Amino acid sequence: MEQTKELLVNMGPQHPSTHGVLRLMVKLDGETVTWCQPDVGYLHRCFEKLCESKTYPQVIPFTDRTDYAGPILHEMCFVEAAEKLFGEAITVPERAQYIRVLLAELQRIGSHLLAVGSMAMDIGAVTPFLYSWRDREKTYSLLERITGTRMLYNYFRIGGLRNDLPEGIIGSPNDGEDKSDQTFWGFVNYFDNYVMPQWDALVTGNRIFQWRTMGVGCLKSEDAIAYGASGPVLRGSGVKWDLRKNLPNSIYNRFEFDIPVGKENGDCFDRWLVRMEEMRQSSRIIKQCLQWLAENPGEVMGKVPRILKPPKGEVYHRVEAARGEVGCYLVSDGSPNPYKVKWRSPCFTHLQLMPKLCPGFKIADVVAILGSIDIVLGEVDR
Amino acid sequence: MVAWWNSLSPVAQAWIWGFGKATLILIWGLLNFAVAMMLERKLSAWIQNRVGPWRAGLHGWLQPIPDLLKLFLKEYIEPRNIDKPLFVIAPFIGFVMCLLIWLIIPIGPGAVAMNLDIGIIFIAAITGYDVIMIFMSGWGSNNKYSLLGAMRGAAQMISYEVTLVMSIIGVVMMAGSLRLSDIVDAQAARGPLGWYLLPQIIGFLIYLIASLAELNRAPFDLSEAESELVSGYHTEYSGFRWAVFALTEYIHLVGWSAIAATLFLGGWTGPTHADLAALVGNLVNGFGLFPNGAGTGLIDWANNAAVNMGWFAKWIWGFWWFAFKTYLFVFLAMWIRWTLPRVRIDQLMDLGWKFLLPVSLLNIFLTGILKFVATEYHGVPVNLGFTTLRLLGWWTN
Amino acid sequence: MGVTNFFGEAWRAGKSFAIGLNITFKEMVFRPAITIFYPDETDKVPAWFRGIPLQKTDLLTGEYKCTSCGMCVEACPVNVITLEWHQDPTTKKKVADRYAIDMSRCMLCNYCIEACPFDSLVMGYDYELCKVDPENLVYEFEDLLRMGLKYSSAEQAGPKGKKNATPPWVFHGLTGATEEDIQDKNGYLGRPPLGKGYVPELKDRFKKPAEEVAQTAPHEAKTPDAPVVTKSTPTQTAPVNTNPANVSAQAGPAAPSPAKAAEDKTANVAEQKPDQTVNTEKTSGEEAK
Amino acid sequence: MDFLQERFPEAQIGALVNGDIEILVTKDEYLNVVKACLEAGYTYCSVVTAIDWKDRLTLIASLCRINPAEIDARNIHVKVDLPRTGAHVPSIAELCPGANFHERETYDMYGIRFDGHPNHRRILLPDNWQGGHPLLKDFIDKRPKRPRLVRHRYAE
Repeated sequence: MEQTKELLVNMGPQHPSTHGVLRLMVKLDGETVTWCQPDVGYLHRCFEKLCESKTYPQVIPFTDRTDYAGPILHEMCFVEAAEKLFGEAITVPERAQYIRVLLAELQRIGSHLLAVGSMAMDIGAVTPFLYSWRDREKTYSLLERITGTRMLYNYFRIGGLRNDLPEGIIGSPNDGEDKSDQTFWGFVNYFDNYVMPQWDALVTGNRIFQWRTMGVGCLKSEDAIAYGASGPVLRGSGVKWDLRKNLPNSIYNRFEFDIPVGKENGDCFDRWLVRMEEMRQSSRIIKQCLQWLAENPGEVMGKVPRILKPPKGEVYHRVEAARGEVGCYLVSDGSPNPYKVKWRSPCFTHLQLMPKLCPGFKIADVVAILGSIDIVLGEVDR
Repeated sequence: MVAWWNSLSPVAQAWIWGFGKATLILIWGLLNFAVAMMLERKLSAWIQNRVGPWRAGLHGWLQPIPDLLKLFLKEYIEPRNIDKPLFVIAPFIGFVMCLLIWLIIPIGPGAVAMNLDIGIIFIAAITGYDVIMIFMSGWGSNNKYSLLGAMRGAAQMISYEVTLVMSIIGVVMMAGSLRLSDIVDAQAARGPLGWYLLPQIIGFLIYLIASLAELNRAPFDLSEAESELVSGYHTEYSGFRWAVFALTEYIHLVGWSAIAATLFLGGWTGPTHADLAALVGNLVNGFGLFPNGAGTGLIDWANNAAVNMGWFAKWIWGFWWFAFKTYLFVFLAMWIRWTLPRVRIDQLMDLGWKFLLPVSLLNIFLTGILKFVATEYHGVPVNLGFTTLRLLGWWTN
Repeated sequence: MGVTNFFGEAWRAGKSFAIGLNITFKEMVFRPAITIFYPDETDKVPAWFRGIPLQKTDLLTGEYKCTSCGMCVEACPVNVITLEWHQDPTTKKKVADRYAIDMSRCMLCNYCIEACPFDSLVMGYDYELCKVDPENLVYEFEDLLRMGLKYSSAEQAGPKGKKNATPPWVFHGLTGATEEDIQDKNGYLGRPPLGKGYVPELKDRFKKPAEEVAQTAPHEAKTPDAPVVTKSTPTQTAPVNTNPANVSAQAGPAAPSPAKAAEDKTANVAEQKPDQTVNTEKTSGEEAK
Repeated sequence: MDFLQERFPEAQIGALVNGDIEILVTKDEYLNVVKACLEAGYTYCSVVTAIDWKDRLTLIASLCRINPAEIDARNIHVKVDLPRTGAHVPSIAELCPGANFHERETYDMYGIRFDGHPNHRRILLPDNWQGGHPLLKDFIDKRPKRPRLVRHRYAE
């Protein structure tokens, strides 16, 4: 007797739009997805076990390698968690805090540009992807001038920063596009006046893009909370929750910025809009940082002992990274090596949403949904 | 030579002539492939602030030659459990069909390989084989992505063929013939404003969208959507078989652009050097405001040249205008491809069946009504509505 | 999509496509390509760029700065630095037998540079570190010194040999060393390590007369024979450097001859003995602080 | 926290260095404590993990309240002491779907079984992994190590 069977398709580990080595097992009824299950671990390198055999400063370069698209924010999480363990023993100079926030927000712009660019490419628009990389390279050039490397910075230190900003990198507020890869002001002006309007007109306003993303991958706000979503995914579902406001780490409580939220039943387009608006807010924070930094020179490294031995204790520190809440559960037993490091990565948690979001949509929407929750496999697999 | 040719039997003449034309078409197709592929790569590069291929030849413009050489030398990879006859034949079916389009396209005054009186029907007929190519390759590959791509391709091409033919019917009604050279002649008689682009603007837009879908080009490249189905129906192809798919795609693109140029932009018709000289003469004369010797002489020379123009010069001009218009459409297709995202399969079907088909039917009705009005009230005193019609080229006198 | 929305949607879509096409057209026509033709021209690296870690030479004395203290080995998170040493029986100082950096594992984190108390390591600008043979990614001490010549400076250590006032990660600037200077002409690749008295073969323009050395470094407690060290060691090591024994097929013409190499090595050690003591006295002054 | 103190008087309640609340409960009460937290609005599961103290394992379920008006929001870390081998606790993945992957990871890394978990498999390591649970302190990696690179020319 003839019967119809569901088609089980393995998307990945080698697939153009799984953003790395993610395997999505998808059951299809025609083109419609009936079941979806992610399979992760292809990039697993036991980062947490590795950290247990390293000293505290030695862990910092490894935190870069978790989320390689936004490493500064992950460094920030670990460094601040370690500083929390030390308590009063280590104070971070104010200038170092400002530079940390400055770099973190620049990194957020770069990371979101990657996210929106790759989401546009998943939906089929190749050109915006290359524009996003063009502009993201400028953030990398700036970070390279400060830290010495384009991608894996190892720049934050427990108690401060490795070095101060180089001469002339802040620039003047009149810097235009010609200096966008040399000065912060140049980049911010270029970004506000050229990049964002271009994105709005080229992709956000495009009707095909809206057809593809509106009403796709809807996530109710209570579901988003229950499934542990954070960052743009949570805010895209209409929950006004941003750890920079609700649990301010570093000196985020000194800055003026808004938290964009989507609608109650947020779809891919809401998440897209949240990312777009967050980039604008990041540029706002950068401007405030630049004004402060131009006026206040000073030390960037506090007094720290030569061998870092935090007192016994546990800490769970959370930072709003580009993709959501990055948490570091750090346990110290008084030795120079951390007793335990647990890395709570947002993308790992967000992948739980795939079985929830995908069924009922077409296979083309799976990649759109995956693009809208923006995973980085280095962070998922750790 | 002529004597030798006349001494041959008519059957031999037909064979030699046909063979020569086929060779020319093949060469022309391959040439178009090279140009269109380079144009695609360079255009995408310029749009994306890159430089594109740069090493082979001046600024990389000879890149297709090493590319094709490389593809010739590459290994043919065959997955296990493929349906081998289908897998092997599929690319070549498409290749033959995309070359067949060139049979009926007039590329100059009288320069057409086969002046079929059912030209447009012929095009619609051979387009049907593309579905077979896609489905054979997708089914034969023994790959789920290929199968999905083939399903999508079949559904998409079958639905858009209907729309495509419907959008052309308006042109056919206006020209009164299915023969492409007749359509070109009809447009030539009406002059540039009367080319069917403006009178048939609805039909033209629908043709544009539907031919993009028919060609599997972005934003309708669903059957090879590289972000969902790895490469769609040609996922498992490699080496020269894959190259034949690429050849098919680009020759098809140029072929459809040529049809568009023929149907809507007047084909090979266009101003010649005589017309240009007359224009310059008129400018010098100030359009009769201050006639002088130089201007009048130029106009006289132009009139002379127009009358005495040889067939070779006519062909050169015809070919130039034909190629120019064709590549205008090629450029348009590429420009659209590198700007827009891809639609989804259900949206594609909605667009085809629920929007384009009704609108193209509406276009047929509209064309019929306007044509009736234009013939019935021929010679009626001109009022505002008729002026509009005249401006739009409905009223030829 | 109702009938009322039918043409409205078409209009909106068409308008948005026109806007998009306008943008891509403007990008195509008015904005130049940002491509860097990579193998022909390379992107400029900033002053603090972190390429391969290298060993510096003090161009004033011509000796390498490394004292094989092992701080970089401790600091390295991925254990790429191999340091084998033995204690000199007479001076009780560490003498390096082998110092190598395995660049196949190095993640360029800069910790070794920061850990170095003698400002001996530097992050070079070289970032094209691919090798056909992964073995060649192990950079021996001689390779590091040779490549580090470009980044070495003629500055002296501060009073009592303490480390420089500038933080170690601040870049000291390029010397005039050219590509020609740092080429592996003498076949350092794969050579057994040399003792502390080793002096890389300096070009004349890096050398300074002995008097100048004494003048510019008055604070340094030098033995009277210190100038002799500087002068005699190049002549001493010169035959070693030009000897093609043990040279790889890649680096030099001759095939390795173990017997000759062994002979050479013993001769080298025997010759170096007296000078080495002098030399280590100097470094002991440095380390005493 | 007051509501936990009232309902579970035996539980030890403390605070982490940064001010987060930790509550150490017995295995039997674990599910009740989590339910109480969920009822109190702590519906967001930040993380589930464990610590290997060499004599015992401590399971940590970290819950958070998403309240946009709240500044300085603190987590509640529900902790359970478990034996090092054969530990099993009730799963909270049905109550709080966000704990699903984290519980799988905890099983993967520490060998704690979660009763009633909807998809109780390894997640980061391969399904056929036989080498044990890596984050236990006595884990020995039996896989061959990558040899150090040596230049053969040098060895001559």
